[in-house]
Amino acid sequence: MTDVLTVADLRAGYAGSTVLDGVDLSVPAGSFVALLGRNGAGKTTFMHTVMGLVKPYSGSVLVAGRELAGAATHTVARSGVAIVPQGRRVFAPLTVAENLGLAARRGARTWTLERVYELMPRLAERRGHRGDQLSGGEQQMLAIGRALLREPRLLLLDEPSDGLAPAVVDQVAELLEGLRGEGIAAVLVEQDLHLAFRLADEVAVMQKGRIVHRGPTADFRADRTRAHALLGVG
Amino acid sequence: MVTYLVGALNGLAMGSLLFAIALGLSLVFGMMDVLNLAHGAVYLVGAYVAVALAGDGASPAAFVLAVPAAAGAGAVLGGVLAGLSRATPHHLDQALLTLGVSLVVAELLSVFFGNDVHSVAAPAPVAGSVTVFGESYPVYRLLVIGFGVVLAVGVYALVERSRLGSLIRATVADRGMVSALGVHTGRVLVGVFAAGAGLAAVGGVLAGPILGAAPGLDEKVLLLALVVVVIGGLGSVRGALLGAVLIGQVQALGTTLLPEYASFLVFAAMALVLLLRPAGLLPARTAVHA
Amino acid sequence: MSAAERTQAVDGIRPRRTAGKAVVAVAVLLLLAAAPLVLGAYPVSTMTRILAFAVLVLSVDLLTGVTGLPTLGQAAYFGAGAYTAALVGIHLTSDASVQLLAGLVAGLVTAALTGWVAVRARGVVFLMLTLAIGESVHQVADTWSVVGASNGLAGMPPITLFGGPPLLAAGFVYWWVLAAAVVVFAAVALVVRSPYGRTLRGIRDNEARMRALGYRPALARYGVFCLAGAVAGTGGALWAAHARFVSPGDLGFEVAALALLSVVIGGAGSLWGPCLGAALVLLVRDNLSAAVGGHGPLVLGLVFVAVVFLLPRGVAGLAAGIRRRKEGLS
Amino acid sequence: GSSLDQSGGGQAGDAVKIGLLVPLSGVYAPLGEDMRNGFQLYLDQHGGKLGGRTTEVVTGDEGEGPQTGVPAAQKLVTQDQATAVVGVVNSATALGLRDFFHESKKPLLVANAGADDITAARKSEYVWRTSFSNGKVGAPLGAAVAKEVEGGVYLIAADYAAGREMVAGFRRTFEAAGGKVAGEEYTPFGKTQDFQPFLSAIRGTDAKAVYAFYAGAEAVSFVKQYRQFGLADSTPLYGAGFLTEGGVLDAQGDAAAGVKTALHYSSELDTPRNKEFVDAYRKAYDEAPTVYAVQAYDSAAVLDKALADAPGGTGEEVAKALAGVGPIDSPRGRWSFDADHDAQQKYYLREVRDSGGTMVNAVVSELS
Amino acid sequence: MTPLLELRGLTRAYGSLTAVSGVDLSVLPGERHALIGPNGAGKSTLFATVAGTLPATAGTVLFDGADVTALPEAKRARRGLLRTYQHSSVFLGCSVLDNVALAVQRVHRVAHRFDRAARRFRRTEAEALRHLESVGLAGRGADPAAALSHGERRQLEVAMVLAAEPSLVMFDEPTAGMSAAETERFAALVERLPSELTLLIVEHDLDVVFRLADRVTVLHLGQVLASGTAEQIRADDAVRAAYLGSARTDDLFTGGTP
Ligand SMILES: Nc1ncnc2c1ncn2[C@@H]1O[C@H](COP(=O)(O)OP(=O)(O)OP(=O)(O)O)[C@@H](O)[C@H]1O
Ligand SMILES: Nc1ncnc2c1ncn2[C@@H]1O[C@H](COP(=O)(O)OP(=O)(O)OP(=O)(O)O)[C@@H](O)[C@H]1O
Ligand SMILES: CC(C)C[C@H](N)C(=O)O
Ligand SMILES: [Mg+2]
Ligand SMILES: [Mg+2]
Repeated sequence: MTDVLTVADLRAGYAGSTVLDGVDLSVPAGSFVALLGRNGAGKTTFMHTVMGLVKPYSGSVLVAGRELAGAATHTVARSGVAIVPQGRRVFAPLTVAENLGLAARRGARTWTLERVYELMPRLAERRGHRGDQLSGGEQQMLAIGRALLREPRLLLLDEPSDGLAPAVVDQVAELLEGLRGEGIAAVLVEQDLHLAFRLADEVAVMQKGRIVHRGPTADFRADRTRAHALLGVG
Repeated sequence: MVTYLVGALNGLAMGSLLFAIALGLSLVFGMMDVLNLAHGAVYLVGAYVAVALAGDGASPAAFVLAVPAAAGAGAVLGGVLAGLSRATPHHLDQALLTLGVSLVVAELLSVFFGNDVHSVAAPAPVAGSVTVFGESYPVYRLLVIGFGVVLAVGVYALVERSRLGSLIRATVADRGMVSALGVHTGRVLVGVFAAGAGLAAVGGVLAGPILGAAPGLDEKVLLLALVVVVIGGLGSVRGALLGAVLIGQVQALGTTLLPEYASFLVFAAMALVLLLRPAGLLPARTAVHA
Repeated sequence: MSAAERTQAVDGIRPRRTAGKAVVAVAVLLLLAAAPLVLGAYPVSTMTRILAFAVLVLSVDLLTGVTGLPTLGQAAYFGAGAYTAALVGIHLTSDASVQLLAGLVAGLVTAALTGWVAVRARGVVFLMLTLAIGESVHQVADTWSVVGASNGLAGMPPITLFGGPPLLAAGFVYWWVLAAAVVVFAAVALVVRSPYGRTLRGIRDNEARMRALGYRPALARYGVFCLAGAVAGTGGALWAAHARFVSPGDLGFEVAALALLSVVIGGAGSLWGPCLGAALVLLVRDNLSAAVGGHGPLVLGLVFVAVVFLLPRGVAGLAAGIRRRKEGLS
Repeated sequence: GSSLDQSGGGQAGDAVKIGLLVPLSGVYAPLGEDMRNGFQLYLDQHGGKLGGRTTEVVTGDEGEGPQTGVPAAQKLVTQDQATAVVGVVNSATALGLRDFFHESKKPLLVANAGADDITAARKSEYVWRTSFSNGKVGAPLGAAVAKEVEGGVYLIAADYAAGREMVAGFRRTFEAAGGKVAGEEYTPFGKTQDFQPFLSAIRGTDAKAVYAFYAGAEAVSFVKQYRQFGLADSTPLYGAGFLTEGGVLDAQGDAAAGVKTALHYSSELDTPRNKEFVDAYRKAYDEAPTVYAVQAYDSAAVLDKALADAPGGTGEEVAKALAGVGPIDSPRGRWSFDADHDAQQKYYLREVRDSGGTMVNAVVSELS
Repeated sequence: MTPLLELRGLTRAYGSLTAVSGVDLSVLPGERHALIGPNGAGKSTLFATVAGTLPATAGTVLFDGADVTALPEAKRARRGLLRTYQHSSVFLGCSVLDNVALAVQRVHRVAHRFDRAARRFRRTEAEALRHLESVGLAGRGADPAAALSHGERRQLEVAMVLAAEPSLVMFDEPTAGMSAAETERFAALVERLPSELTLLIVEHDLDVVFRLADRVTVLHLGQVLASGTAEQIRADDAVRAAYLGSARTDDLFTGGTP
């Protein structure tokens, strides 16, 4: 099986400071990799660098075999990468319908507005509401819907369960499991370990801008002591 | 009484003109979040295009030709401004940048066209006056009113009702996320900027027969356009229209009623509106944040 | 660097660097003070004007850089100070310190009277309201015959100090203006570093949050507006002491705009940066224009564009960048 | 030298430096260009010498007002060591410079700025005016209009000192000659682009004529709109000459036809002296001279005489010599300084007429 | 005991949408009260209305026995009624320490002093530093708040609100975005808070809720669905249907020692 995403020796940061200090990570097609780590470890920076929102200092980002390190964000997006960003970042002045309309592609096959509304009826109810008039959880749903409409082959999910009520987290989990079934690959940054473990085929742990652990989810779950040490719990 | 009616009519004409000029500023400002202080200079470019092509007013064709020519020149300038303003996300820096460009453009214009005052004659068929309410009134100004109406309807439909409109508004709100949807935001930025500047330049042509072309006109026009935009609410087409009509009336009718206070009227009106409605009369949906 | 050390650095004052900074400050002061001894009348009078203008620029920085309120109206208070000082000079006393005080009070009072209109707004709306205030005050000066209307207020005798002889020579006037400007600079610097300065920065960054913390931002903003008015008025008095002539142009849009631009060029929020910006702007406007055949505005425009590209965070940003780079190495 | 004393030496010997302070930038720049041309033409006609000395001209940019004009003048005097300074368009600049020249003991020849005070309340032995004072430009027309117009006259001007002084000057002689004022309005200076409300107001009165003072862009707008709104046909327009002078008239074109103004010069003046001047000016600059060019030209002529009488070349000497220059044989006619150092001169009634496709200020008569 | 906070029929509508609808709620002094409910139930709106950010459409807010419904936000904060924001709302251009110091200096009544440099107000500085340490940001004091990651800003929010010396704090999803380690630190911090400090917590992390809260109120469609002790709520079927979904009882880790 080929990798959808192969990141090698990626270095990036802000205004001269280095946050990502040589990250290597690959995501096989159709599989979910959970990226875990403490606050400030560099997870979001990693996602943003892959997406082209942060320019890397050096290193390589291959998406389906194509080198995209340093490429413009829209180029990355057009190669089939979509992001559910941390903090949702829905378009505040646009209505729900407009938010989704922007992401919708002409001639979409799998993901249409109707399907998104069907999946998240709450969004349909709030169709005419502006982005900033939604509750936190509603915004999160909108952000996910927006990313799906791009019909990505690689989804970057930066804490998708952030702010979602448990029942909705379940729904999202089911939704994402469905996606995996459809062959979409994902990098999943998640603080909710229940969700992360449920979805991810593999777990990677980031500390201070480096990947310090990488392995199948089951292995990770089997060694509580090591996991706790890696995640700084306990 | 008749004086007031003519005043009101004239206010409409000036309002239409102000709308055409302020609209571009409002779009770039409200939508791209860039305070384009070179807007007045772009206007002046349009005015001088009119001087160069249709200064004598003899041929209506030349005047008509001046409109696309000015739009083109303005769009190019707008594109350049868009490119430059990407250098910095900070509002004040952008203001500094566009002001710098505006000084350079105005200075180049004065090198090419001299410092003298130029006037533009209205195209011959509409250069005359007709009697309105018993007073003679220039036909050209009546024409300007009609133009304002057409422009208002067209732009409203485009910006507030189409996907393009929501794309532009989204780009202002979060450029990064729009590009993450696969959109080349640089193009959106350049497009809006170019369109806004093109409008300003066209405004320069249309205002030519009324305001002429002279060094320093850029600042006056910029100031008025800013007032209109702020009164109307940033980034809103309807706001720009309302603001322009209001300021047109304040200038025309207000001056007729209170000539001694003519120089305070515009600012007083603005202060009053902003005190009552700090976000302007019809703020764009962009303007509010949770 | 340990946590404690890093937190110490919050004020931007690290023990090690304080000494270095003080040395630089004293050296600059000495150089400035020595200028009249070596320079001719014209350069010294140029420097005097720059100093007075820099005081105005400081007041703009207080509003724009520190509190986040971009203003185009400070020239009004600058002008109020200048006119008042000139009137005092013509009708009451040539004592410069009395004129200075009068200018300060005039700036303060004018700001207090007009500021309540402006401080309710922020951003561009604030900009436009201050512009409206500035233009209205300008209009008054331009048409009010008591202050000479558009012809300006002339006939102010040379200033005296503490009962001394009239200071006719440019150098002595310069020393007075320098001394006053240094005191104002120190006062503004203190405000910026004080808890009140922090309050103002908080308002700049997130007013809603300030309210949620129990602050009344409107009050603090009104306070700083009056303070800035007083500073601008002081600058006006210094301007008048040197020019001995005030005209409506001194409180016009151009002065206000140049002051704001100086702040942007210098780096909003820093104090010495905008002062350098003030020097740059005045030098280009006044000293370069004839040399380039009246195309001063062209040069000024190019300078503006260049600053944005070469010094993205202003002159002060350049220095900060160098400092950061050095630290990165050490 | 240091800045702690007030020095200002003379320039004995063969060469002399003259400061030319005219607007090179801003709205007054066209005037500045004309003045520079006029001054240069005189120099060129006289072998680059004034008072027999090789003259170096140092130019300063006056800009739009005292903010730029005053420092520029200070530079000419203290840095460039000019013996005298010529120019100044803006009245506030001239008034702002008065004390400086008075105290530095350097002569300032005001070649345009019109504020009455310059040669009245605030006159100085170092400040001389080769142009006009506002009140005196307005005055000569008053009696003439009172005679020509049956009925009231409406007064309108830009709301600043020059406008008010011009109107005041006009009004004084006009009312003295039995004229009746039908209304008076001052329009925001530099801010009025659309005169419709004011024109409507004029129509609302029973004015039979209008007297106006505007210059520059406002003059163009006013005169053009005066015609567009149909007033030109019913109500004759009078004004101070600046209403239709120079580039302003070119921009007004046909709209200005029939406007009558008073000024101390017109390029159409039918005198040999003027013809010769106009020809020379046209040859050098390919356009007709304006009053601004003549004022600067005459300033050079005045300096030519004064410098010849100032062997030491100090400011005091030149100032003293200025008092004795006597009448100047100028393209505008002979004129001399009066006791207040202001130009004592003839005024002409001019009317805008078409002359072979271009509009000119034809001279109708001399005004007393 | 009189409740510290009492809501009577509190209602807040956005146009035609009534986000909070006739909520009655009382919170006793020193109580740790959790507010849970599905997304869009109106929890954040309730907080904003209680804090005074949004005016109430109807109903009353009693704080410490006084009717504060008409009081502006700042005045309520001065009385000790404070809240954190669901979306971190910090002073991005200020240093991390300044963020906290802003809260402290208001309480110390020195916020408008300009006679001395801020660092000379030692008590204020020390206090601010202490609060930073308590959330684990001590090392970041000099950085601009804009340089903090999402989770770090959440921590800063907590420090800021505690530094304002509240008598009632409303935490809006404080641990959202915090990593497991930081969540643990937060929970421990809350447990260490003086017992007279009253807390109202909105939280979707039920581990945190049930660990910290004495009482739980469930909001649904703007109305109170249930209110009671943690055990009662856990057992409530209606709550389960509306909110909890499939309870996650499976163990996180399958092997190793705890
Ligand atoms: N400014 C607003 N204008 C209009 N409707 C709004 C606004 N803010 C929130 N709403 C609506 O009010 C309802 C309650 O929102 P609120 O933010 O209070 O929910 P919440 O309980 O905090 O949800 P979450 O757990 O997702 O944060 C939602 O349906 C939301 O769409
Ligand atoms: N805009 C920025 N400028 C400077 N430094 C930043 C910026 N954004 C993040 N950082 C720093 O980079 C580091 C990594 O941040 P990042 O957002 O990638 O962390 P994260 O792992 O996503 O954390 P969290 O779990 O809190 O979201 C942090 O130390 C943060 O302080
Ligand atoms: C006629 C004008 C050029 C006069 C000039 N504006 C002045 O101030 O007097
Ligand atoms: Mg993150
Ligand atoms: Mg919420």
